[in-house]
Amino acid sequence: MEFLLVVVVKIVIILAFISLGVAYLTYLERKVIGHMQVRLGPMRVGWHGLLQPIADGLKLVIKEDIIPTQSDKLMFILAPVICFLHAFLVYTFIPFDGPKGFWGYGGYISDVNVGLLFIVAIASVGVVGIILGGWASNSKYPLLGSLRSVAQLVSYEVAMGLAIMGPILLAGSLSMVDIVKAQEKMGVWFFVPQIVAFIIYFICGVAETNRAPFDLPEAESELVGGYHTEYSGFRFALYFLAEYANMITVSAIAATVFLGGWLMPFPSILGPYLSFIPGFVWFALKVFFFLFVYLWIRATFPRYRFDQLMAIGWKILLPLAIANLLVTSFIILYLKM
Amino acid sequence: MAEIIFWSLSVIAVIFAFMVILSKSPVRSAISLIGVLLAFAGLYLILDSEFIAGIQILIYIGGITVLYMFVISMMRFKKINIETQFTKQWLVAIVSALAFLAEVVYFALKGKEFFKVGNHSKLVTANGLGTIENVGKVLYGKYVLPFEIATVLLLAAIIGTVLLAKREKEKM
Amino acid sequence: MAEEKNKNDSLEKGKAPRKPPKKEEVNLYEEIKDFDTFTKVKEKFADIVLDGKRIREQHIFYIKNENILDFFKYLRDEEKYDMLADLTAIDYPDREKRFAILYNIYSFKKLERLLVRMDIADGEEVETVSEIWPSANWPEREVYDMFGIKFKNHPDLRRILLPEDWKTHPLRKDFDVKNRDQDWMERHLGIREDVNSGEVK
Amino acid sequence: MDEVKNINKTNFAEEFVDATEELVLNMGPQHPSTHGVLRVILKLHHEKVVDLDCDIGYLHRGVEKISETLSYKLAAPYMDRLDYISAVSNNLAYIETIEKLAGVEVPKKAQYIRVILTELARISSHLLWLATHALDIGAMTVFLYCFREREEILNIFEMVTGARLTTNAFRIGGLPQDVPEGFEKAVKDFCEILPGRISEYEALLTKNRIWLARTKNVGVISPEDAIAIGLTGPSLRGSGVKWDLRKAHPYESYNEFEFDIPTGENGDTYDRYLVRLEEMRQARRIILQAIDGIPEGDFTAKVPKVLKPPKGEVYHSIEAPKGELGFYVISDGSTKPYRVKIKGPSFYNLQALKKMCLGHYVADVVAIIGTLDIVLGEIDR
Repeated sequence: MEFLLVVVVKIVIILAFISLGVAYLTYLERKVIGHMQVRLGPMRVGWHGLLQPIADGLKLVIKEDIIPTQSDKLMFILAPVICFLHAFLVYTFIPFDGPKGFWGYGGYISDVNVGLLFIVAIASVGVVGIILGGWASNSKYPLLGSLRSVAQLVSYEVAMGLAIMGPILLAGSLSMVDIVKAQEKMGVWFFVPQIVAFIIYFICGVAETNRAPFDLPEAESELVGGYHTEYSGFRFALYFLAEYANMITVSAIAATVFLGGWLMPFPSILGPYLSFIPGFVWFALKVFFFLFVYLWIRATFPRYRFDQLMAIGWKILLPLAIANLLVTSFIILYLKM
Repeated sequence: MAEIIFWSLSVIAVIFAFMVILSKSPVRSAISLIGVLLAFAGLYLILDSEFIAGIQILIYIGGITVLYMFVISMMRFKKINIETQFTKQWLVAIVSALAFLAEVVYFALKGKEFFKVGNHSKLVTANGLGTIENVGKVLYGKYVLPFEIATVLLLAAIIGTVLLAKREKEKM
Repeated sequence: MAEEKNKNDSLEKGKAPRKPPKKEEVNLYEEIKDFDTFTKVKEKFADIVLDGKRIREQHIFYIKNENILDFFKYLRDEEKYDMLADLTAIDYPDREKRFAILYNIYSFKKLERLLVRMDIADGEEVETVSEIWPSANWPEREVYDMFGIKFKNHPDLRRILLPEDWKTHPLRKDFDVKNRDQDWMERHLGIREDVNSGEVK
Repeated sequence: MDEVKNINKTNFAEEFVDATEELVLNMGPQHPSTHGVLRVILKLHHEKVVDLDCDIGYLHRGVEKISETLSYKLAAPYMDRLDYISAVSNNLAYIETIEKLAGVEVPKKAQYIRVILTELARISSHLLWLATHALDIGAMTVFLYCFREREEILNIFEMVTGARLTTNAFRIGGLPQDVPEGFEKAVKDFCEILPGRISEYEALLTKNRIWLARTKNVGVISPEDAIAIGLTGPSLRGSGVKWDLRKAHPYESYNEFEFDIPTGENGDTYDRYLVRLEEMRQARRIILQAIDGIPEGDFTAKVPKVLKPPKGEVYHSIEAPKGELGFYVISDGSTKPYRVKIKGPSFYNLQALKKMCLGHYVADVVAIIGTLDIVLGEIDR
């Protein structure tokens, strides 16, 4: 019974934390990009606009909920829910802290022996919500957006999956916790031996979350809003939250698989001084780093065209990922022999 | 506990399966299919086959069903007209469905005599039928030849599709 | 009105600026002298080219609406007037030939601009020059839209600025607010306007 | 084009659309990247453009008709509203046409200040173009950087004319008043910061792989085609035609300044981008020469209060930021023009859209609309 209680409490804490994190990620985005563009970003609601995300959320909730008359209503309602659900379901498998973290209760909701596979699998179901939304709107811009989106996500999923195979081979496990432990044991984070996979993974991750410069499914200058053009009010908010939750997911996986999750950097040097800092702080810092890179990229780069995006995915990233996988497995085989 | 989950998942799977056939909109059918596949993934999980469950979701939902939906949304049907069929296909369908049902009932009652489950129980109990190690060992050990043949078949299919698509493009 | 009043005021105050020279007497139109193209064209297309004038260093040819395609082809190919910079029409309701069409062509080789003016009657059709200069496509549509002049063989003669089901031609001199397309306004905007009082119903 | 016509009538939802064949997509008049109220009807095969039709006229205000009812002087402010991004250039073109018609000599000092203001307007227009063009392609930071510099120019306009956007900066015969104190310093300060800022944009774009991929070989138009379709301005120079009205037919005092005409080679979007960037630098060069050489003298010529130009007709054009902006004015000897025809560069440049877009992707349509630098106020008049 205690086990169940602990799990429920953890779910509540993590859900609350992630929801807040997603909301404040929008704030972070506006602030960071604002300062990069020599302006201030939100300043009015609260101190330095700190309450802006809450105001935005409230606004979206009380907005009129429009369902286009020609749409497939049930599917139209279902689509953002699917997207949102799968974006948040993934956090079940992400270790925010080690097994001893969270005051001994374990810094994760569950540690499955194929955790990483589940994360990738569940994330891939989120696509259904996007294509469903585009289709159910019964409008052309959303349709084009959703078709683009599916083509993009399916193609980059392949390269992404192959890229994380490298660290999996090194760790010998698909469990997220085991992967971090393997990095601890090895004494070096996996982004060093797997630098190619790391770069491929992050590029694919940016593409997977439909962010600049791969934000084609929602390229506002071409497709107005892409698959969520017809959505308004809270349904739009669900899509929005799902996108930002996915950003955090991708960053969290990158932090776990390549940057040693909750581990402290340079434990031999810093260990004696910084051991009081709990693991999830390190984890949060690493996630924050990736999120910052996301925003940085968005402020810097123009957008790719669709065919160019596909060419990068299939012609550059995929062969590179396969080559990386082959080389890694040969080296491991050699070392084992 | 496991029994309750098993039965509820089975019922969900059957309900969704009916919805796949009965719904008028192809997209709704596809969504129902996702429900069926998810229920199956759950069934795999209670068999301690996490890997198979994950693959089920990744390949069948994330890959194949999404492709179905891709094609369906490309063809924008207004509504599929439910017209009286004159081909009498429903007769054949009912007959074959009844035959299949009879088969299932028969094996459910007498199945144990044909498939000796006991022989495989070692695998199930040891560390799960569907763990990565076991799947890998079986796939690259005992069944390596069929596996390789299947991959060649798939490769041939891919090449064939590309060729067909390309020829059509040239015609344009 | 306001200006006339101002003028009167300043006259009364006795501070009137020196009277402007009588502008009516100034004739801006000069005869063309030493313009190679004109002499050639005059020779070759004697039946089309009626006259040529020079105004503020700018040459204007006056032509008849006959066989103009050959004339323009000659200008483009032999005289290298390779761009049609503008095409428009002018409405003179009192004249016998009501409209004038003005072609504004430019030569990149000679850095020279040429205006060609052609008078046509109401209802008379004009051969399109969009075959010779593709840039004439839209201006011809605009002239059709604004003046109701039809262009023969135009690839796509539709209204361009006004709605497709609009009826009147607003740049004609006899068009004003009172005879705009009331039906259209009612159908599309739901406004019924009383023409005389200006009341909106 | 029949399909295009029909899309007004058919209801998309009831129509059986097989997206694997052709899809008619209506872009605008309310669309984030049609730069105003342009409506483009695209026929797509997958995402490739098979056919295209522009529907314009949503901003038609009848400026030509209005100016027939106003006196020569009163019509001038209307012309600011054509290309509202570089109102000064419009004003200059109209005023110069009337001056040419009435035979007014403008004093040198006024000419120099006119040159400074129009070149500032050119920079401001190009900045806004770069901002929106980059935003269309997805580079949102350049957008805000460009607006920062444009703000400086608008401040200068405000200082001289009292208005920021539709300035009505000039009068027939010269300027409404002498430039205020501090004008020279403000202009010089701006010229000081401009080159650094331009290289800032270039750092973000010029060698950026994505920018190159999106603009190179997109919307290519050969010089012959460009001339035939009536392209003018930077869009024409991007194709390699070295033609600038400021050099070909110098007006104001442009023959007294040294500047180069940048041209492109391939006639693609990237070349037009480079041409416009270089034009900003050249405009700065002209401004610096002019501001140092403002002669002493009157800021306006003597013009009668009631202007009655002699009977006649005049076409005069200037090199506006977007191309050849011309006015054709007929006078019947009265106080009002008999006919005013505005030759806006955007109207002709937009015609090239179809030629440049066919065979490209939807995303390129956006880039090409951006590279043509159109303003709907000028197209619809």
